[in-house]
Amino acid sequence: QSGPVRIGYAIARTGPWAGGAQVSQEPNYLLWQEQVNAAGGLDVKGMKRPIEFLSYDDRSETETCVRTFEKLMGSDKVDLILPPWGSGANFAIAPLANRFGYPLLAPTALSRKLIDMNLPYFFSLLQQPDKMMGALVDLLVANNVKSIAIVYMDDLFGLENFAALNNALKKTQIQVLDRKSYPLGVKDLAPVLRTIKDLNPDAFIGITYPPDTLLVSRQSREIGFNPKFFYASVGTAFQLYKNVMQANTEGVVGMGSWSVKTSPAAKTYFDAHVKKFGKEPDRWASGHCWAGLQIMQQAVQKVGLDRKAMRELIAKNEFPTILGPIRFEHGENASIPGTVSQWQGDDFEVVWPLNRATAKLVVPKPAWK
Amino acid sequence: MHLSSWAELLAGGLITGGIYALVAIGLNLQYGLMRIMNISHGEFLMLGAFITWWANTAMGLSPLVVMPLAFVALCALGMLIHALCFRRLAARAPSVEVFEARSLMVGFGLMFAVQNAALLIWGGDLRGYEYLAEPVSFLGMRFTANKLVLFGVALALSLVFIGLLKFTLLGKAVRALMQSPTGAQLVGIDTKRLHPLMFGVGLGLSGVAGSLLSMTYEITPSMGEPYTVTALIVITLGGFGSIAGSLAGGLLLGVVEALGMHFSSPSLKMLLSYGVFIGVLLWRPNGLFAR
Amino acid sequence: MTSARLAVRGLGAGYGGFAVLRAIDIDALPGITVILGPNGAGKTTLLRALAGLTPREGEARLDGDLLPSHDATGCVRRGLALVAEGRQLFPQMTVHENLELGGWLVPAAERARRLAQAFADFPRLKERASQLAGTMSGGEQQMVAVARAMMSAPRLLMLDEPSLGLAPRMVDELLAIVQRIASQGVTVLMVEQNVRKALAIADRGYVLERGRIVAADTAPALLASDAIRRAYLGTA
Amino acid sequence: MSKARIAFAAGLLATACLPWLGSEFAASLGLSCLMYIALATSWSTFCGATRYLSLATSAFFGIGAYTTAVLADVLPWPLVVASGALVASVVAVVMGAAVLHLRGTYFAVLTFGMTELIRHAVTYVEKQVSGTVGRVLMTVPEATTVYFTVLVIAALSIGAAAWVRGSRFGLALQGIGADEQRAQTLGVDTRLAKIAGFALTAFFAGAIGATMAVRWTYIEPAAVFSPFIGFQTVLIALIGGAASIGGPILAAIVFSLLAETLRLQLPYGYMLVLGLLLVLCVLYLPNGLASLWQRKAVKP
Amino acid sequence: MTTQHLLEVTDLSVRFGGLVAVDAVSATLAAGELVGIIGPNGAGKTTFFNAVSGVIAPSAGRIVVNGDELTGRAPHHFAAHGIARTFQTPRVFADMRVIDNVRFGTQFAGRHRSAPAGLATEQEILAMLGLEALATQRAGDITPSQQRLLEIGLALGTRPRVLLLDEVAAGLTEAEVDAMARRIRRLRDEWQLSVIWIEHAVSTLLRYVERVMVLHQGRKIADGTPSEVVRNAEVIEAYLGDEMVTEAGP
Ligand SMILES: Nc1ncnc2c1ncn2[C@@H]1O[C@H](COP(=O)(O)OP(=O)(O)OP(=O)(O)O)[C@@H](O)[C@H]1O
Ligand SMILES: Nc1ncnc2c1ncn2[C@@H]1O[C@H](COP(=O)(O)OP(=O)(O)OP(=O)(O)O)[C@@H](O)[C@H]1O
Ligand SMILES: [Mg+2]
Ligand SMILES: [Mg+2]
Repeated sequence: QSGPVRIGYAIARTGPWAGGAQVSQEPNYLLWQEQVNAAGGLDVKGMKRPIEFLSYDDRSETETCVRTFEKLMGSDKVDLILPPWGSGANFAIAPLANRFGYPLLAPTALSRKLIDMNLPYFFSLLQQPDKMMGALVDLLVANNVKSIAIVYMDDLFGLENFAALNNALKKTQIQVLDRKSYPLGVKDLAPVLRTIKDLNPDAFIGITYPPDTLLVSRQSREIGFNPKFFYASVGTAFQLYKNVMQANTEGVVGMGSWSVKTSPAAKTYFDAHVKKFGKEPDRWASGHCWAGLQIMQQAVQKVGLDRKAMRELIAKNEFPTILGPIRFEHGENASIPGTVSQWQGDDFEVVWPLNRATAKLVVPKPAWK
Repeated sequence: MHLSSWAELLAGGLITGGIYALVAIGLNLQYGLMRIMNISHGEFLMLGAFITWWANTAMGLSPLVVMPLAFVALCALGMLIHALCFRRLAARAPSVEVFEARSLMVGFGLMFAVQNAALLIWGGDLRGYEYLAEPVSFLGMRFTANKLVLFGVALALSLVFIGLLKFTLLGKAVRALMQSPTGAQLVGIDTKRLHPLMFGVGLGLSGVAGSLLSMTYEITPSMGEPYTVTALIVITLGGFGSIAGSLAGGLLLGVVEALGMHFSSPSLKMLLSYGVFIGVLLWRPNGLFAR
Repeated sequence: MTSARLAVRGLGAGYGGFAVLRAIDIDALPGITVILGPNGAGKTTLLRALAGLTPREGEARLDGDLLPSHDATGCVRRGLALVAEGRQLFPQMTVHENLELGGWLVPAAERARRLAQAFADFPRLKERASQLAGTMSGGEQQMVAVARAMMSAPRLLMLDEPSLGLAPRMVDELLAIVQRIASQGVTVLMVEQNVRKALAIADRGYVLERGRIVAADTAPALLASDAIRRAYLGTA
Repeated sequence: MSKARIAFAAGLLATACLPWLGSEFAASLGLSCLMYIALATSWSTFCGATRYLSLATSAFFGIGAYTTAVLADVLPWPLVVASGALVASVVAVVMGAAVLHLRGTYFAVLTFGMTELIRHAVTYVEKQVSGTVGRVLMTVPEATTVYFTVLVIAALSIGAAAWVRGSRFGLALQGIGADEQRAQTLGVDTRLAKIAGFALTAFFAGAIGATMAVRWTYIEPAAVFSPFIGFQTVLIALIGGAASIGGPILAAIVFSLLAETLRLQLPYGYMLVLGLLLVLCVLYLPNGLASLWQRKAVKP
Repeated sequence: MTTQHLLEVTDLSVRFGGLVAVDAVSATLAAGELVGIIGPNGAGKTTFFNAVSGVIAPSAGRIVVNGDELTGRAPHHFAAHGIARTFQTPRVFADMRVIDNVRFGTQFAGRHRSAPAGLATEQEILAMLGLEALATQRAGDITPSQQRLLEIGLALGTRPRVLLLDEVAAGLTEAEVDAMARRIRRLRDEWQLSVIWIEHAVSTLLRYVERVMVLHQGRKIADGTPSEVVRNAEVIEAYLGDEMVTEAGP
C-alpha cells in the first residue's frame, strides 16, 4: 500500500467555536500536513506516504460534529482522525472514537470528567484545571498575596476551574474578597470590576474566555483597576491580546505553557507558523496541539496504521515534543505540570513553575498606560 | 459605596444603554417602519466592523473617518438587496403577515451568505485593534474615549432620526406603505423609491454601529447574532418604529443591567434582564412607549 | 366652460384576462357626474382603472394631459384623487396622520390650510384627530376617506360609493360638501347607490350595465326616466 | 388521501431499514432528517395553522434533553423519552398561558426571550444544586435504539399532524390563524385551543430533545438551548410551506440533505451557497415546496 | 320576574379612554322579536353589539343571556349561549371556501344545538341567502356585498337564537335593501330567531321591524314602535333630519 494516508476531522469554521478552533487547532493541522508532505510524506513504518485530509466544518454544533465523525470513521474509514475543538465536542466524540478504535489526542478538552470516563483511546494533552489552578495558587503564595477577587465564567470550563481554584486555596491563608460568575457572551463587566476595585484585592483572577479576557482587561484599564496580579485565563496567550492591548499587556498573567524559549523545536515551530499564516500561534493550546501531532507521527512511524498498536504505544511510552517529553497516565498528560505565564515585552513567558520558567515573574504589574 | 461610584455605575449603564440603542436604530427603521424582519441585521453590523478594522489595520485610517464611508457603502448595498429581494417579496405577498414571514426567511439566507462571505475573506479567528482606548476622567468618573464617542453618536443619531420622523411625513409615509399599499399609492407616495432608500439607510446605520463597536469589542464573522438579538429586544421594548422608544428602552436596559450586576452577579443579571423584558411585554404588550 | 375636463375614449379593463369593461367613453365637465349601475356592473373597476390601480386599455385625458395607465402615483401627481372601495385607510395611524398623508404631494403650507378645511367640513374628525383610523366607526372611517382624498387638492375627484355606511343626515352633509367642491371647478366623478340623492345634485349621469354604458344623459332626464326608476328606485 | 398513506407507509418502511441497508453515515443522516421532520411537522401543526411564529422549540428541545440527563440512569428508556415530552408540554402550558394572547412578532420575540430565560434559569439552578452546569451521560442506549426512537417520534408527529388537520381542533387552529376573534364569536375557545396546540408542539420537541441528548454524551445549556435549533425548525417549516403536512417533511429532507451535501462537497463556501439558495427559494417558491404540487390541486 | 327575556342588558357602558361610546344603555330582547337600531355615525351601535357579543368587555353594566350572566366573559361563551353576530366590515375567512365558512360555526357553537328544518345544512343556509352558486368559491374572492351576506351565513352556522346584524344591507340599491329586509323577516317568521338589526336605510328598516331603539352619543334616546320613534323630536333632530318627513308616513 502506498496511497496517501487519509486523516479526517471536523472542526468549527463557522459559529461561536470558530474563534478558538481557528487559532489553536486547524492552522496547526494545516501547517503539519504541509511540512510532512514537503518532507516526502508521513513515515508509515518506514514507507513515506502523503497525507490527505478529509476535513469538514462542524458548524459549532455537537450533532453535526458527531454525524461527521460517524461518517469519517464509519463510512469513509479514514486511517486516522484529528480531534475537534472544545470540551463539548470532545465529550461527544471521545466515546465514539473509542467505539471505533481511533486514538484521539485532544489538545482542547478541558474537563476532569472527560478523563474520569477512562476511555482507552482518549488522550488529553492540555493541563487539567486542578493542575493549572494549583500552579496559580502556588505562585500567589510564593509571592505573598493576601487577598484575591475572582470572576469566572458560567460554563464547564469556568466552574471546574473555579472549583479547582477554591480547592487549592483551602490550604492557604489567602482571603477571597469577592467571587462573581458571569454568562457566555457578556458585553459589560464594569460594574463588577468597580465593586472589586473598591475592595482593593492583591490579585484579580479571571477565569475567562478570549472575548471576556479582553473585556476585563479593557474595562479594568478603563476604570483604573490595577492590582498587583492581574490574571485572566484563556486568550491572554493569543496574539490578539497583544494586538488589542498593545503596551498594556505588560505584566498581565494568564494561562500559557510554553514560549519560543521552551525548546529550539518550539522556536522552529513558532517561526514556521508565523511564516505560513502571518500570525503567531497561541502560547498554550497550540503548543499542545502540535505536540499531539508529533506524538501521532512518531507512533505511526513505529507501528504503522495499526490503531490498536498505536494506542498501546502512546499509552505506555514517552515521546519527545516541542514542549519537552510527554507521557500519558490514564489518558492524561502526566509530564507537563500546571503552568502560569506572563506578558513581558513581546512575549508571553512561562513564569511558573520555576523549573519550566522561561523568564522571571515581574511583580507588581506595572500600571495600565 | 461613594456617591461618585454610584454616578459612575449609572453613567456606565447609560453608556451601555446608548450602545444598545445605536445597535437598534437600523433594525427599527427596517422592521418598525417597513416590517422587514432583517434577521441578518447583525451580519451587516459585522461587515461595518470588518471594513473599519481592515481600513484601520491595513491602511491606518481612523475609524471615525471610515464610519461615514461604511454608511455609504452599506447603504448602497442595502438598496441593491432591496431591489433584488424585497421589492419582489413586497409585490407578491398577499398580506403583511406573510410578507413578514418571507422576509424573515430572506433574512436568514442573507445571514448565512454574508457571514460566510466574511469568513472566506477574513477567516474565522477573533480580531481587534485599539483606538481611543485611553480612559478619560470627568466629574470623577472614568470612561474610555471610544465609548464616549459611541454614546455621543448613538445619542446624536437617535435625535436626528427622531426629528426626521417627527417633523417630516417621511416616517409616516413609509409606515403607510405597509398598512395599505393601495392607500399609499392613492395619496401619491412613490412606493418605488421610498422603500429601497429607507432599507438602505437602515443597513447603513447597521454599518455605522459596527464601525463604532469595532473600537471596543472584538470582531469575528459570527459576532452578529447577539447584536441582532439585542436590537430586537430593544425595539420590542420601545415599541416598533419608535426611535425615541428604543432609545429610552436601550437606556433603561443598560441601567437595569448595571444595577442588577452590582447587586447580584452578572449571571443573575441575564435572568434579571430577560425577566424585566418579559415582564414589561406582558404588562404593556405593545412596548413600553406605545401610545 | 366648453372643453371636457375628463375625456375617456375606448377604455377597457378586466382581471387576469377576463374583461369587465369594454369600449367605455366618458366625458366629465367640471361639476358632478354620477355613474349608476347594479351590483357587479363594473363601476368600481372603472374608477380603479382610471386611477391607475388596475391596468387598462384605451386613453384617458385630464385637461388634455394623458393619464398614465397602471401608475396610480403618476395619476395622483396629475391631479386625480380617488375615494376607493374599501376606503384604503391606514388603520394603525391616527386620523390626523391619515389626513396629513393625504396631502403628501402638497406643500406644507397648503397642507395645513387643507387640513383646517377638512376639519371644518367634518367636525367629528377634528374631535377625533388623534384616534387610530382603524378604531373609528364605519361611518366615521368613510368621512376620513373622503376628507383624505380632498387633502391632495385634486382637479378630478372620484368617489366610489361615498355614502356607504353614512347616516341619512351625514349623507346630505357629504353631498353638500361634494357640491361645494364641484362648484369650485373640480370635476367630480361619483359612483352612488343612493340614486335619488345623487341625481338630485349631479349635472350628468351615466348608467353602466355589464361593463357597458347603456345610458347617458343629464341628471334630471335620468331621474325622470322610467327605466331608471324601475331598476334602481324600488317601488316607493 | 390513500395515496398519501401509501407514501407514508413506504417512507416509514424504507427509513426503518436504513440502519441495515445503508452505512453508519446514511443512518446518522437519516437520523438528522427524522429529527427535523419531527420538529418541523409538529411546529407547523400548531404554528402553521395559527400563524404564531414560535421560537420556543429550542426551549422544549433543551428541556427534553435535560430531563434525559437527570433521569437516564433511573428510568427505562421509553419512560425517559416520555418524561422529556411531558415536562416540555407542561412548560409549554405555563408559557402558553402567559404569552399566547400576544400575536405576531411580539409573540416570536417573547418566546425567544423565554427560551433564553429558561436557559439561564437552568444554568443558575444547576450551578446551585450540582455545582456545575453540564451533565455527562454515562449510560446511553444503542445507536439503533436512538434511531428507532426518533423514527417513532417522527411517525407519530406526522400522524398527529394528519389527525389534527381533519379534526375540529385543526379547524379551530385554522380559524385562529385567519381571524381569532371571528373564530371566538363562532364558539371556539381559542385560549384553550392555543394552549393545547402549543403543548402538542412542545410534546414532540421535548421527546426529540430527550432522545438526541444521548448522542451528545455531554449536555450543557448553551448547546441544548441553542436558538439555532428553533430557527432551523422555523426555517424548514416555512421552506416547506407550513400550511401543509408534506411540505415540512420534504423540506426537512431536502434541507438536511442539501446542507449536508454542500457542507461535504464545498467545505469552505457552502454556507454562502446555502444562504443564496434559500433567498432564491423564497423569491421563486414563496409558498414553499408544498406549492409545487398544491398549485395544481387548488384551482378547479 | 315574569317574562323571561332572551337578552337583558342593564346600564351597559363602554369607555375608550375618555370617550364614552356606550353610555348606560339598558335594553331587552324577547324571543321572536325583530328590533332595529338606528343612530348617527359613531353613536355606539356597533360598540353595543361588540359588548353584547363579548367582543369587548363593558366598563360597566350587566349582560344576561337566557338567565345566565355573561358580563365580561369571552365571546365563545356568548356564542355558546346562542348569540351570533355579523361584522360591519366583513370578517369572513378569506382563505376558506364559502361553504366552509358557514360550516365553521356548525362545528363549534352550533355543534350540540339542533337547527330548524330549512336551515340545518350549510347548503340550506347558503340557499336561503342566495349564495348557493358561490359555495365553492374562495370567500376572499367574492364582492364586499356578497361577503356581507356571507357574514349572515357564518352567524347562522352557529344555530343561534339571537342574531345581531350590523349594516348587512350597506352598499345595496333600494330594491336590494328591500329584498334583504324580507329575508330578515323570514328568519324571524319562519325560524323564530330573535333579531337586532342596525341599518342606516331607515325607511326600509322602519317598515320591517316592530320595535326600534335609537342611540345617540352612546345613550339610548328612544325605544318604541317605528311610528312613535319617527315622531320623536329628539330623534328627528339627532338623526333623521328631513329624511322621513317626505317618505315614511306609516
Ligand atoms: N379582483 C377581482 N378579480 C376577479 N374579478 C373581479 C375582481 N374584482 C371584481 N371582479 C369582477 O368584476 C366585475 C365588476 O366588479 P366591480 O367591483 O367593478 O362592480 P361594481 O359595479 O363596483 O359593483 P358593486 O356595486 O357591488 O360595488 C364583477 O363581476 C366582479 O365579480
Ligand atoms: N377602539 C376604539 N377606540 C377608541 N374609540 C373607539 C373605538 N371603537 C369605537 N370607538 C368610537 O366609539 C364611537 C362609537 O363607535 P361605533 O362603531 O359603535 O359607532 P356606530 O354607531 O356603529 O357608527 P356607524 O354608524 O358609523 O357604524 C365612535 O365615535 C368611535 O370612533
Ligand atoms: Mg363597487
Ligand atoms: Mg357601526
